[in-house]
Amino acid sequence: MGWLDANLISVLNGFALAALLFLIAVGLSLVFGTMDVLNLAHGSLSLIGAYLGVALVDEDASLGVFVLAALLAAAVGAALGAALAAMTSAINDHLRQALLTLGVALIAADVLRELFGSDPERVSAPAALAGSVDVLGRPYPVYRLSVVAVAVVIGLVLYVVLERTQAGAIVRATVADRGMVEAIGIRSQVVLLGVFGVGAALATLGGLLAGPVLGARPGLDSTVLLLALVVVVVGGLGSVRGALLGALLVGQVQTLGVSLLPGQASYLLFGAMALVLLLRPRGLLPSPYAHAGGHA
Amino acid sequence: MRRALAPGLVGAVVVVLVALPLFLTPYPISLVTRILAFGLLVVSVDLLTGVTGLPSLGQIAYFGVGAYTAGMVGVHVTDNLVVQLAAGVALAALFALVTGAFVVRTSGIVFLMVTLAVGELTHRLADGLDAVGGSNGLAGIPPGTVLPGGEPLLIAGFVYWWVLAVFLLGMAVALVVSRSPLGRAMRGVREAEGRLPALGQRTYAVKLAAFVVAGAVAGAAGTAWTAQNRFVSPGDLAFSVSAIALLSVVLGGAGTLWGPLLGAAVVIVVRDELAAYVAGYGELLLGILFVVAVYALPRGIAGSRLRRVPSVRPA
Amino acid sequence: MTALLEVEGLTLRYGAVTAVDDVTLTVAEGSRHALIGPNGAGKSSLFSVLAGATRATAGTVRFGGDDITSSDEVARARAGLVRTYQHSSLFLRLSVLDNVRLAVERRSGRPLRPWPSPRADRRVTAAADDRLAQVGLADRRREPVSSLSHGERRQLEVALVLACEPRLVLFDEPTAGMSAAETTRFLELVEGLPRDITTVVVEHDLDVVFRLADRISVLAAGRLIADGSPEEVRADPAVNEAYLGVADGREALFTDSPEAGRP
Amino acid sequence: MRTRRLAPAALLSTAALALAGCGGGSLSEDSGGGGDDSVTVGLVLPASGVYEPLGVDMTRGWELYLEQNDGQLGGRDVEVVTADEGEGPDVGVPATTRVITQDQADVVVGIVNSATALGVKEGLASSEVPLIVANAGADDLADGGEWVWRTSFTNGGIAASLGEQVAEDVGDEPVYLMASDYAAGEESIAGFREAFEAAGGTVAGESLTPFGTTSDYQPFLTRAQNSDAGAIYAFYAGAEAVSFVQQYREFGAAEDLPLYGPGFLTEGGVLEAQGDAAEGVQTAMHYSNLLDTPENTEFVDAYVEAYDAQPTTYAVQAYDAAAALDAALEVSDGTSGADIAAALGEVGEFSDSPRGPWSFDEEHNPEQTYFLREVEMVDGAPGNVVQGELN
Repeated sequence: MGWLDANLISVLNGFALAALLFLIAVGLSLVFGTMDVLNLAHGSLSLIGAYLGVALVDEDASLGVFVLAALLAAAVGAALGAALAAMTSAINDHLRQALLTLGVALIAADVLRELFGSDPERVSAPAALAGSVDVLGRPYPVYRLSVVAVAVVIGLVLYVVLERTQAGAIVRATVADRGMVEAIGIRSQVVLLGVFGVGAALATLGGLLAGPVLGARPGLDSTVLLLALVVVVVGGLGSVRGALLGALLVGQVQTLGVSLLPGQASYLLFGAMALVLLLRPRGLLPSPYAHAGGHA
Repeated sequence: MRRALAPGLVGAVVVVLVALPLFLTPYPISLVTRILAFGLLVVSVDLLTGVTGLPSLGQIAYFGVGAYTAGMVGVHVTDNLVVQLAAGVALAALFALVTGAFVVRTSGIVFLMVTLAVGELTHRLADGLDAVGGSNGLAGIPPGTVLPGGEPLLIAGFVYWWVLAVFLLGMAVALVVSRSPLGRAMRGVREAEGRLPALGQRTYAVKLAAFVVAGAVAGAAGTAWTAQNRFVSPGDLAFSVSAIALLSVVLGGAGTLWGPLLGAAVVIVVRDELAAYVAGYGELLLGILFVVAVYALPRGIAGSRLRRVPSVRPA
Repeated sequence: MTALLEVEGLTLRYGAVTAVDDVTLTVAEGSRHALIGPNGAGKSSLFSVLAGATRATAGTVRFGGDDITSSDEVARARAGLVRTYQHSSLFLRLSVLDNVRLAVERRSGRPLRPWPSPRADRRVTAAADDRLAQVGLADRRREPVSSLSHGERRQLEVALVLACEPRLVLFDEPTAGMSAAETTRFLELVEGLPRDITTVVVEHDLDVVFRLADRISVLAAGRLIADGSPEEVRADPAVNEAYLGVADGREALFTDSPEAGRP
Repeated sequence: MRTRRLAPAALLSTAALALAGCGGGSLSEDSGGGGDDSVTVGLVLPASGVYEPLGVDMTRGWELYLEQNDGQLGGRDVEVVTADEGEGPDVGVPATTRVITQDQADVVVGIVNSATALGVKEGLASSEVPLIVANAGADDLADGGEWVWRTSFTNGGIAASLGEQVAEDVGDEPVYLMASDYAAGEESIAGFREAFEAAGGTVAGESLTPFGTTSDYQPFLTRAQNSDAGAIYAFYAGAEAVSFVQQYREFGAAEDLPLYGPGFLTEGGVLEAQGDAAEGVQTAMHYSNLLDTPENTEFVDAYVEAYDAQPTTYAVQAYDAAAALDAALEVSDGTSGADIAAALGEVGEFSDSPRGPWSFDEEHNPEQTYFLREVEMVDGAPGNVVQGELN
């Protein structure tokens, strides 16, 4: 069997992982870019999404039920995002934001453990997308292929909204210079609330969509948070394209990289991140609008 | 500005600390021992984060090098704690020099993430290296002695005194450095990194020097940890420990050295002691503590006598 | 009089934009030199290249006879070519005294010594206090910089620069944002500098320029269009035209807004 | 300013005074309890972190035994002090230190994590407090030393029990080995490999998969599929086991590579979460709640009645730890740690354990029967149906 045949499935799977990582991480990146808030409760938002999947989607759920659950997850995420925006709005210092949002994350973790128990839970894919199809002569889960499609659609929508609409222009301007946007009479608080809401909604939605792949369990929140941080920092904070590139890179490192260098698997992720950051401290594709992302 | 704590007060605190084993039973004394070792790690994080303005999630790596070195020296070479301390500090400082040469080229969030990577890679290395016990940790470390051929320290109070000595030494180094020209330059980096070159000062040198000093202090903390537990495991190097250490700094009041120390004490007492009364909810308590602290203690436990400076963004 | 700073054929391009175009000029030792020009003339770019913050695309810079074209900011500062900042860039949460001590230590102490030394520290403190007295901030020495007024911060900038024992100081729009009283005090301060310190001022306020300078270089569209004594420059028709494009230039020269001039 | 500067001293001295209320001092040898006729047991089990589900099961097993024996062990009153073992030694070691110094426990029972168990081993020995390990499986944890006894298993032991069976099942085909990349995984692979190769089996390849990132096993499953293996042997537990078995099914490995492994792969809550994805997985374990013996039926009934849940192997290990302590205290001269440790050496066989008869071997590990179990749907839910004995 040729190298390509042997590894193509890993490459494909890398895209599926990248799709999930992108959905979860892009909100973290936008919130940092616009609000200058490093939200360490971002992973908890995703875990809440996953547990919503546990509660709402059972084994033979129809696609409709799954979509409804996804919409509900997004709505819950938006509400939680707004709450987080309100909590962090008065706090400018990154370290105190970290203290606050990590505190929230610790509380959320224990609340979720009370509600759903500490056993790992499986989130079912909708019946229509369960099972596998043959890709290159090997079975591949249909659900993972659908996740890629969903991520592409959401990514395109985000891109169009940010680059081609008035609202997007305001968000971009806020990334570049918050003071200036206020000066021209736009209440940046509203923009920030909106961005935090959307970012959090994407995180919960991503969490729910990731459910059938990653499951739902205590501790998944910090795993996801770390991965999302790696994705956005590698990609470049505050940029949608950066988050996408970061997700693609991390996805491939975790599948193709692991498959090529199995002995070094444990070191690949952080090794890759350290390397990228030492060569390009602002990430691979820093936001063209963002101020220097370096300050704490 | 930051005036020295009154010498009399420092003296009184030291006397109380030295006298503790006379009236505390073994368990509380082991708790204070743990607070001192962890506190010294937190002080090293504060040297970078609070004093130099470089938020670090990686001091656990140098703590780990110190802890594992002390353990390996204990198992294979000598049970002498002074030798273990010297070896641990030397290797930790060396490791800090080698890694710092790359790491200190960054700052801000990127520094945070690069140090996180260093910490995690060290953690995984400890987990994978069978020579240091792998994921089961390094066990079988003999009780240490202070003088060559002396009695091994088995009793909690004596172990405490050794850890206290290491702690006071580390704390003295941190205080001395923070009051030296280097300390002033470190605060200069924190306040306006871009301004120093115009004064003819390379910030790289300042940051690297700070990084090595902080690494050495973290290494000392690691040897103290090993002296107490006589066991090191990769779990001691986990990301969560780094995060808690960094947040102890914020909780205590970054840049003050003694504030973060109190932060560390509060965190350990809340997570390990109060949590014993509500088993399994230690992290919940910690979370509540963090959230409340952000609003109730906007400048950390240490407070701050400075007027709040409006944060100025670099243009 | 000998030349301290010699700029030859200096050019700075950003892609297709030429910010500084083949500038050649000389700053004499001990002179009070000013660099002026209308909006977008390239003053800030030239300043940035001279300070070593930006690398020139072409040309050479010599300082005290040495080629410093490829020296960075740190090396230039150590050689005695020191700049101020347009927006105060000070160590806000450090005391006024500590700000100056940072500079003194770099110059005459051991800036990375990791332990205090009472004798050396006393010497550094005394030198720093001298600088503070020189700029009139002696009574604020214990205050954090964040509690100083705008004008006081500019005074402190000067103290910092002096502590570097410069041979040449580059002032970047030093009076921008100052009240009239603050400007007056500041001008007295600069005028009081010893003559062995050469100064180059980039400034919008022409009243300031004509009061301070004994020699003026005028930039327009990146090129040097005039270079001479204040009288010569004032009379130069090319300068008036460059500033205005109309007959009477003086009005516009005075109403220039300080902010708009930056690229 | 004055008051603020005093804050640290004030805090410290208050703390010191408060703690001083405990009296004593810590400059003398501490012999640890043992004075009276009642026994203090330090029960150290995870109440937080990834091992919490095991902690819940084990606490139940322990409490059930005590309840069935009126709160007495060996005819003596038992005081149980609990401590949260947490996820790793960073929490577990200090927790254990507390129960032996502060609470003066005469014996420590529990410990899920091997690193934690190894971390407390020395301290317990120097305090002369015996440790009854009710889960941690590190091979050399119990080595016949005076103070460590184990009622659970060794990683290598369980793995080895499968060797001959798998060799027989696969015939000429080799087996691909996979395990989580930490000590237990390595021990498990080593134990299996030795027994399997001794029985004539060959190994196609081996992958140690990293911890705690995405739990994505596709690259490794693909390697196994691309090899010439006829079966997979895998060591996973907890959430990793859930993801692994699910992906084993999704990526089609289940179609032609039968899956074998130690029973943690399909135990308790893990099996519930895996659902029908686990069907057909064959595991080795020293217990199954579906074991058809009178002792087990009685135990399961009592357990279900008390907790409305099926017992797991973890619960039985803790139940048997209580039984072992019961038997030891029955023959013990006193209640000091040394007395209990000596008595543990004289307890003989436990004939009415839910897992079947077992006894301590000379290394103080359980000498017990391992069962081959296969996941089948029983009354609509997956269960570990016992296929036979391994040995």
